[in-house]
Amino acid sequence: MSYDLIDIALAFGKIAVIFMVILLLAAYLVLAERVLLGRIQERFGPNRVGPFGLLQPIADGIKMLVKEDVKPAGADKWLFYLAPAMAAIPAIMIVSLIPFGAPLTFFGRPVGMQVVDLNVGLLLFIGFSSIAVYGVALGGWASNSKYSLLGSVRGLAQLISYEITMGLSLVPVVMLARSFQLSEIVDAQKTGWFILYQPIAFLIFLISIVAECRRIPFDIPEAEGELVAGFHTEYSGLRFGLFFVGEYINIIALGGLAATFFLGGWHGPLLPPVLWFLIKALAFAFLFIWLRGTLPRLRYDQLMHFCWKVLTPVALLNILATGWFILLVGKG
Amino acid sequence: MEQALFYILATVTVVATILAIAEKHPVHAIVYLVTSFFSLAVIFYLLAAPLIAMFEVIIYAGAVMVLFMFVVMMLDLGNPGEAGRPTLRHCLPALLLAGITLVSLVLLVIGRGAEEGPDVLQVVSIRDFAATLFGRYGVAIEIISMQLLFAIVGALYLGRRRRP
Amino acid sequence: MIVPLTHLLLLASILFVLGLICVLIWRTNVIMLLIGIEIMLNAAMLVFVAGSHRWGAADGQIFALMIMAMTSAEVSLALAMVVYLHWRKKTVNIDEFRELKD
Amino acid sequence: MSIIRDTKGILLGMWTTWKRIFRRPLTIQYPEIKRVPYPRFRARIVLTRDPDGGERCVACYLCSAACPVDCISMQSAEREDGRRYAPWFRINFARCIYCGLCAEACPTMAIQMTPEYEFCTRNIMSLVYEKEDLLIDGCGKSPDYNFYRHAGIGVTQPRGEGLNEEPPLDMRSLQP
Repeated sequence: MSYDLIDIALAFGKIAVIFMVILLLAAYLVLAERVLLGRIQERFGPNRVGPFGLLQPIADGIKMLVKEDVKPAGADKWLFYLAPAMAAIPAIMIVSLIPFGAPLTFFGRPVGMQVVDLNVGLLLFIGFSSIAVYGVALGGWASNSKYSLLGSVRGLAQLISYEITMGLSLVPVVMLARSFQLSEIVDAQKTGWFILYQPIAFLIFLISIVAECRRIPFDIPEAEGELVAGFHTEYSGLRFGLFFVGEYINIIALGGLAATFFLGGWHGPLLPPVLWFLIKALAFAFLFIWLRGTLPRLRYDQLMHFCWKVLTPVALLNILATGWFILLVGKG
Repeated sequence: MEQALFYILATVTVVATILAIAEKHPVHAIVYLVTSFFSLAVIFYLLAAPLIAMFEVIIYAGAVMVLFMFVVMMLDLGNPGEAGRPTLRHCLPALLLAGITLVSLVLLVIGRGAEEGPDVLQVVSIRDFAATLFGRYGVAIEIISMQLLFAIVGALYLGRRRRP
Repeated sequence: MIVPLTHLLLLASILFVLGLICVLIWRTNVIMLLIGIEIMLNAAMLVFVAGSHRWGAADGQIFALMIMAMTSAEVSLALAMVVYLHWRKKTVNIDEFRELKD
Repeated sequence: MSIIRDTKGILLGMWTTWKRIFRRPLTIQYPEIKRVPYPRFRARIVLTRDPDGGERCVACYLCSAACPVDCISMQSAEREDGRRYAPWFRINFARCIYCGLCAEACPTMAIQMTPEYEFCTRNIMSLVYEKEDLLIDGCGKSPDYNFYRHAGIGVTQPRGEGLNEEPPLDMRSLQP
C-alpha cells in the first residue's frame, strides 16, 4: 500500500474537519443541555450572551481560559496535570472510529467518511473506553483530597463493571454482522437495523453507555450532593474544562457508536447520510439530557447490584439466545 | 517505517518498565506499566496480531491494571514508607541472578545465529484465528472457562461477608 | 517479518529479566510482586506472538489469549487474597504472613 | 412484577418532563420586566413619622435587640419634656436579612418595611443607612396610630386625656 501526497492531505483534512466539528458540537451540546434542563424545570436556560444565548459557549471558553489554575497542596504534580488529558484524549480517539457517511470520491479516489477503518474497530472502542478510566482514577487520586479519592474509587468500580456489560451487549452485534469492522457492521444493517433483532442488547448497551459517560442516573463518581464534585473537585480553569469537554465529546461519540451498532449508522432514506448520522447521534445526546432532567441518582450499592446481578446475566443469556437463533434459523 | 516504529516502541516499553520497577510508589508504577503495555500492544499490532493487541489494551491496560489501582487506592497503600522498601541487600542477589539470566538468554538468542527463514507473508486473519481457536483448541477453551469460573467462586469466597 | 526474530526475542528476554528483577527486589511487597509477574507474562506473550508472526500460524496468538485469560483469573484471585490479608493484618508485607506456611 | 412497575415509573417520569419541555417558562426576565411586589412585601426598612409630623421612634432598643444579625444600632436621648428620641440611628443593609423581626418588635410602629427592593450598589459602605436616609415624611402603615396619644403617660399629655383612655380613678371615691 503506497501513499502519496493527496492521500496524506486528504487524511489530515478529514482529521481536522472532524476535530473541529466535534469540538463545536461538544460546546453547543453544553448550551443545549443547559437550555433543555431549563425548559424541563420551566425556566429559561442561558439567554443573555448573544441572540438566544448562542454565544454562551464562547463566553464559557474564555472564562475557563483566563481562570486561575489551582494546584492543591500535596497534590501529585505530574499525575494531576496529566489526568484531564487522559480523560479527554480517549473520548476524542473514539470519534475517529465512527463511520459517519457513505464513502465519497475526491480526486478520483474513494475516501471513506471515517478517520480509520480498522478490522478490530469495535475492540479498539472498548479498549479506549477502558483506558478512559485512568483519567477519572488518577485525577481523583492525585488531588490529595478525600472527596476526590472517594469519587475516583467509586468511578473505578463503576466503570470497570459497566464496561463488561457494554462488551457483552456488543457480542450479539458482532455475531450478526460477522465482523469487528465498523464499516461492515453498518453495511450489515442495510436491510434491517440491529435494534429490531437485538432490542435487549440495545437496552443494555444504552444503560452501559450512560454509566460510561457518568451521566445522571449513574453519576456516582461526581455525585454533587455527597462528594462536592467527585474526582474533579480540585480542578479549575483549563484542566476542569478538559474534563468537562471530554465528557461531552464522550456523549457524542458514544451516541454515534450506539447509532452505528444498532440504528444502522448513516443508512436512511431521503436525507444525505451525514445528516442521518448526525440526527441519530444527537437523538442519543438528547436522550442523555432528558434522562438527566428526569431521573434521580442511584445509590452506590444499587448501581453495583444492578450491573452484576441483573445486566450481566441478561446479557449472557442474550448472547446464548442469539447463538441458538443463528444456529437454528441460519441468519446472517 | 514499521521498523523505525518498532524500535521506538521497544525503547518506550523497556524504559517504561524500568521506571515502573524503580518507582517506589505503586500508583506511579502502575501508570508507567500501562504505558509499557500500551506500546507493547502497538508492537503486537505491528506483528499482525490486531486481536491480541486489542485484548492487551482491554484486559491488561484496561482491566488488570485498573484492578491493581483499585486495590492500591482502596487499601491506601500509597505511602511509600510502608511495605518494605528494598535495600541494597535485597537488590544485589536480584541483580546478580538477573544478570546471569539476561546474559544466558542473550547468548542463547544470538547463538542461534541470524538465520532468517523465508519471508512469511501469510497473515493470520481474525477468521482463521477464530476457526483455530474454537476448532482445534476447543478443549483449551473449556479449561480456561472452568478456570475463570473457579476464579469467580474463589473471589466470592474470599470476599464473602463474615460475622464480625 | 518487519524486524528479525532475534530482535523480538531480545526484547522479550529483556522484559522477562526486568520482571524477574521486579519480583526479586520487591519480594516483600505483594502488589509489586504481582506486577513483576505480569511483566514476565507479557514477555512470554511477546514470544508467542512473534512466533505466530514468524510461521504464519494462529497457534501462538491463541496461546497469548490463553495467557491473558489465565492472568485475569490469577490477578482477580490474588488481589482478593491481598484485600483479605490486608483486612486481617493491615499490611501487604509478605514477611508478616509466615504462618500461611503451616 | 416489580420490573413492570419500575419501568412504568421511569416512563411516567420521562413523559412528565417531556410535557414540561414545551411549556412556557415561568421565569420573569428581571431587568427588563420588573414584578410589582405586594404592599406588605418585606424589603427596605424605613422610619416613619407621627400623624403630627414628629418622629415615632422612642429609642427603646427593642428592634436592635430583636435583630438576629445585629445590623441596627442607635443611641437614645431625652428631650426636656421627657420625650425619648434617637439622636442617631443606623441600619447596615449589607447585613440585614429582611426578616422583619424589628418591625414586629417596634412598639411605636416607627420601624417599618417597604416593598422597595432595588437598592443594591457596588460600594458596600453606601449600604450603611443613617437616620436621615431612613426617615420618611409619612406614616407608612396604620397612618392614624400615634403612640404618645395612646400611651405616652406624663410626657406630652396629662393623665386621662389619651385616645380611648378613661380618666384616672379616684380610689377614695370607691370606698364604702
